[in-house]
Amino acid sequence: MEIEIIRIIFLTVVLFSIGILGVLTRRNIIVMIMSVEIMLNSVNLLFIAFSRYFQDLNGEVMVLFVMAIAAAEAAVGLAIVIALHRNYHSIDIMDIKALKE
Amino acid sequence: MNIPEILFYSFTFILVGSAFGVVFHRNPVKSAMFLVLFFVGLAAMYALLGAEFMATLQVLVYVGAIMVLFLFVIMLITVRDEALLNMSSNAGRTVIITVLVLAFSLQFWVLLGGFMKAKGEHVVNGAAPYSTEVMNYTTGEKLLITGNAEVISYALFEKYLLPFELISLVLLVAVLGGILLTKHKRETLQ
Amino acid sequence: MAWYQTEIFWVIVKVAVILFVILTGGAYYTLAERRWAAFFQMRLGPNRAGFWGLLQPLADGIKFILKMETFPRNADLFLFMLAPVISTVTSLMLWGAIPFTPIIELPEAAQKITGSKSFILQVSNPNAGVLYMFAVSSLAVYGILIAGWSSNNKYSLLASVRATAQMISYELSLGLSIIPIILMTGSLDLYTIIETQKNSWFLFTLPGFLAFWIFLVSIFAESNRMPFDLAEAESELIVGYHTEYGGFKFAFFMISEYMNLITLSLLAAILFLGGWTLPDFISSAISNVWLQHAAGIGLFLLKAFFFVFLFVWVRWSVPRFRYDQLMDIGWKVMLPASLVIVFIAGIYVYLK
Amino acid sequence: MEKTLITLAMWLPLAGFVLNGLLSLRSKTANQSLVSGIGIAGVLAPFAIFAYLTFNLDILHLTEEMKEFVLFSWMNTGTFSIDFGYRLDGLTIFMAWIVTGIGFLIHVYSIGYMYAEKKDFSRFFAYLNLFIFAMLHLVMGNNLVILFLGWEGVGLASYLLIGFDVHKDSAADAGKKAFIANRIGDAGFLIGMFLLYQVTGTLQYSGILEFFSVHSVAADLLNVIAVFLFIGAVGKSAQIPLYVWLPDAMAGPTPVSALIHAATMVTAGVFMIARLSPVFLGAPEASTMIAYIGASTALFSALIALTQTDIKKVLAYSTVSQLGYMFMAMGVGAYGAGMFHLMTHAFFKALLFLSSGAVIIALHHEQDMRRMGGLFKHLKLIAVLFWIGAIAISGVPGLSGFFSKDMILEQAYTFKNGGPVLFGMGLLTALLTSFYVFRLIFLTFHTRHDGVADMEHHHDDHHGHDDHHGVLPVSWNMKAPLVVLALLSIGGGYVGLPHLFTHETPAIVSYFDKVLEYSEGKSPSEASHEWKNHPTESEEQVLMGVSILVAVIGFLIAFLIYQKGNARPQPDGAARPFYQAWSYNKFYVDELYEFLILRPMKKLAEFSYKIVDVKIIDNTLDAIAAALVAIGNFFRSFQSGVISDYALYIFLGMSFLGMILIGGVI
Repeated sequence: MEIEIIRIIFLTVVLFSIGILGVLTRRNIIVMIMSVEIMLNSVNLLFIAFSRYFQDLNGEVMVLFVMAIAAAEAAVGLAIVIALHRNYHSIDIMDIKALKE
Repeated sequence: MNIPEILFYSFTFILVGSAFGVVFHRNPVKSAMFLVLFFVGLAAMYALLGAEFMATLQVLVYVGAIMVLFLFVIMLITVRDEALLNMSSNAGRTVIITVLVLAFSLQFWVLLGGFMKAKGEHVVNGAAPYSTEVMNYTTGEKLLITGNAEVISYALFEKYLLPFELISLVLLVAVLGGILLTKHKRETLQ
Repeated sequence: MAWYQTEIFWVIVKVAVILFVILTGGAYYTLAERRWAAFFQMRLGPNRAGFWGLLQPLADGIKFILKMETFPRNADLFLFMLAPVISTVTSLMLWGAIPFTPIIELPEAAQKITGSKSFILQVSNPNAGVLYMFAVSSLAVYGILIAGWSSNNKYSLLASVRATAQMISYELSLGLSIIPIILMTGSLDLYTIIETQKNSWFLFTLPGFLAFWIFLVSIFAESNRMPFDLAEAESELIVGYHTEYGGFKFAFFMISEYMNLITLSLLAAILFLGGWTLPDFISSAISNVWLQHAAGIGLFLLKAFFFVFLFVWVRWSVPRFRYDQLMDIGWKVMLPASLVIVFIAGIYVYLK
Repeated sequence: MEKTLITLAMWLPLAGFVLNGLLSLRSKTANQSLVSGIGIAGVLAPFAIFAYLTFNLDILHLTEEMKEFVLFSWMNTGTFSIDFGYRLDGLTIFMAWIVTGIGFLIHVYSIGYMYAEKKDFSRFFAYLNLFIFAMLHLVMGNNLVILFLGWEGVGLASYLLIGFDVHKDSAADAGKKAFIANRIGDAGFLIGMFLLYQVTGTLQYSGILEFFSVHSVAADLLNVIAVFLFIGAVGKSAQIPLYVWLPDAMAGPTPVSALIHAATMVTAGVFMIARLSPVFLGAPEASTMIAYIGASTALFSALIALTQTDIKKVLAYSTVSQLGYMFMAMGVGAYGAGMFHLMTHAFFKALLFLSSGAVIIALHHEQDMRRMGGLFKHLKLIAVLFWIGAIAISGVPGLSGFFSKDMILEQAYTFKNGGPVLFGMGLLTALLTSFYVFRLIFLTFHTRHDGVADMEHHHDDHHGHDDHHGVLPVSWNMKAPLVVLALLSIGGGYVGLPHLFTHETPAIVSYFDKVLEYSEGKSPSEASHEWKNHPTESEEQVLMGVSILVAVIGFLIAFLIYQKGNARPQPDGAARPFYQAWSYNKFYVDELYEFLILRPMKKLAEFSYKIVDVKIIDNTLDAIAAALVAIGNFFRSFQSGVISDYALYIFLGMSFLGMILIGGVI
């Protein structure tokens, strides 16, 4: 049951980059939020890997906190999406430009 | 190739593939399904690394709760809304950003490539359990605790008690925020 | 070491046995429900196929297989097919962690053949068994959600949304109703939980007794059974999220539902009624170890069978709730009540 | 104990202000006894406390630690820090006596006066208490910043009280005029304060005094500081050229004129000079200038007072004139004489003002002396008191004014830089003072012209159904303070019996020499010793004789013209000989100011509006704005409102940081 840590690091880098790609290229807000979740989880994976590597459970506790925060983030984020959809009748990021004003 | 490596690479394949699915699939529901697959694969990866408790929690929290919420919202909002199914940026922008992101990840390859060149030295041992010494407050004797969930719970309720409580507060606020944001303001007739 | 002495071989054997048992059990549960329903309604029920209608499930199965597979227009075919699979697979996965028997010391001869000293009818013992059960059962939501969405049918979608919301809501109180047991046991391991109840079922402790009723109501809601079968309210939503499903796809939903019921019955027996443990005064009366095991396992199945019967009994005795009532009960009664019970359990454990 | 008492004394008037202010908000017709009770308590309590302190402490022998105490640290910015604290020494207790004592008498008087005026009672008393609060801080503070705080506070109270009758435009305008004239002075005062801080590095009195007792500063520098500080005093104490606000300030109620514009606030400049005596004593040229400006003011305003017909205006110019005396005394280094005159002037001028107020009330708010006359038979007590005040101010021997004025004239005579000139101006002023004050008395009380009958006739014409015919009675609470002030006017001078009588330094002079001693054994008298000649005894006798003589001459002229000759002042529009016209029209100073200052200012304002603002500044700003808009438009293209773009910027920044990191590692 031994895996080289460098491979896990590279895996997390790839996953994180894919997440960034999703956030930057997609126009659907929900998919953007999902991409953010990918980014968060790639970091979680890194936490777990190093936690196991150093035999130090602080990393795992941190993952627990990240999960809780992610849950809160998802709840609020999706609530915002629903509110946006109600007001703009769209969840296309290109249609929601109130920041410009 | 031993069994953990085979498992590792297959999980890696699932993770990367499903991540790409999330990002590039045009239908948000399929994206969400890929994300579910991603989370399950990640849980498997956690289990492979020896963090079984976290793997269970990953499924419980992400798959069981968060993704259901996502699917709920997607299904309620984008019911057969074909206009929404094709919502990615124009091709030029996508290419530019892809190049940028590739360059970004290359940074890490360059950065990390220098370290840990030696093979088989820096390894994660999935089988090695955690252990921690705790004190039994009623008897005052010291116990050696092993096992994933136990050790984490001791850490959570002793070292990280304050953050733990604060996180619960954050969740409460998030619940209230979600309710407030989604609540319909109905015009009352006077 | 011979091939039949490897661990993997025995795991496969266990999986095969358990699969056979639960698939048959699920199938016969359908028959049993129909017979009992008839009994409650002073009818005979299916009794033509075989003695007492015992071949009826087989006939049903053949019929399901032979039926034409239909698909709704504009449905998402992949997800449409995936949904019943997810439902069934999650139901099957739940059985992997249930310990059907205690750890049995094998006699010398058997040890030589199998190559291991003890035997337990449990596919694997995950680190946190209870959490595993919950994690996997929470996956069952996807089957319903995807089925409703991919059917391209308003009623299906509504039903699946209803069912999902209901399951998520009651998962909370279900999870909280188990916390008193975890507090009293100090472990998430199902085997340990059973062992702890050797002389006193958790049903007969104060927090356990209180939590049991929460648990009972919650499993009815979890499994979308009467009086909480809002997802299938025929008068409102045709037959719910699997309206568009026919043939073998429907059979998958059907069987997964009944397998879920059996799983929950077993879980109830494990968590509150002591599983296969025998109290000391009984085990001391039985001298033979094998007889002891047989008695324990038999008792365990009997306890589970009681819940299996209870599901049907309640179904034909209690009317359906309205949806808002369902949500009110879930969030305003069950959740606060279970929180209070967790508190009581904390005090109980502290005082003990 | 003392600290608590002093703090209490300082803040009780504010409590009175707040209470009465709240009452005035609630209703305009608050319970009068309650309001006046609060108002009087707000000034009587500090008076009692200061009296207690005076009799229980040896004020003259307090150590430096006991003199000053700090309530709290007020502002603290780097090396500059100001504490909020008070100082108790001979000078401050002297001023506190005058402020609270006369303030108390005038409060009592105000009850009757304001009752007759039927104005909103509580607002008036609130303002009066605010004034007492500010004045006490001006006097008692332990540093110049608190003095400035009080300085501005009394300015505010003065503004509010001058414009007390908010319905009259003239009152409001007079208030504004006073405020603006004071601002000019304050600017100078602030500059003086800054310079002083530059020199001494502190604004605390103890620090300043200690600094000057140790260091000697170049006279040039001190001259500049003294001049700037004196500009402040010019504004506050109505000296040339900023005196114009004080006569207009008579638009306020008469008790206010008595308290603020005669007895206390306007003497703040004198007090400030005494307080900062080391600065002024180290600046002989500036002091000379002060003396000449004081003398000129005294003479100039006395000339104006000769022909005024408004009873309060005469007294106002008289006040300016007497303040000129005080500054003349300060300028020649006679600090004791100046403070002495401050005290006696407070007594008799308050008496004169309050008496005139009683006359005004009795005559239904008639202030014009041309409508008065023969009032003696109607207002016997008031007339007698008025006579006492007049004798006191004109310098007839035996009453307080004689002693202080004679001391100032003698000191001025001995001044080396043109002492006889100063003396001559002072003497002429004394003659004029005697003349106009007796003119006032004859016109008001004694001529055969019957003011009352005239007034009744007047009233019958215009207010047919006015119930109040004839002279209104003057209530006891107006009379009682007058009597007290009259006694003080008579007896107050005896603390400064002249050298000629006793062959000793006058008591009050030695008191202030002791109080204002700023380095070991260096009193104002000694510091200014070399500024002076030393008159022989015969010279002193001659000087005193001359000053008595001019007082009598002034009286006789007034008697001959107005009593025997029965002359009446002309109506406003009538033709006058040019010398009378000049005096009557106040030497056209207001018009001169209008021509010299206001017109150019208006022209300048017009120029800066039409040319500088519209053409230059606006166009420049428009150009800058256009440039900014262009830049903003460029950057706006980055702000698309699309979140992904913002996320891209974040990502780019992060990548940039990553590159730096890699650069650091490799």
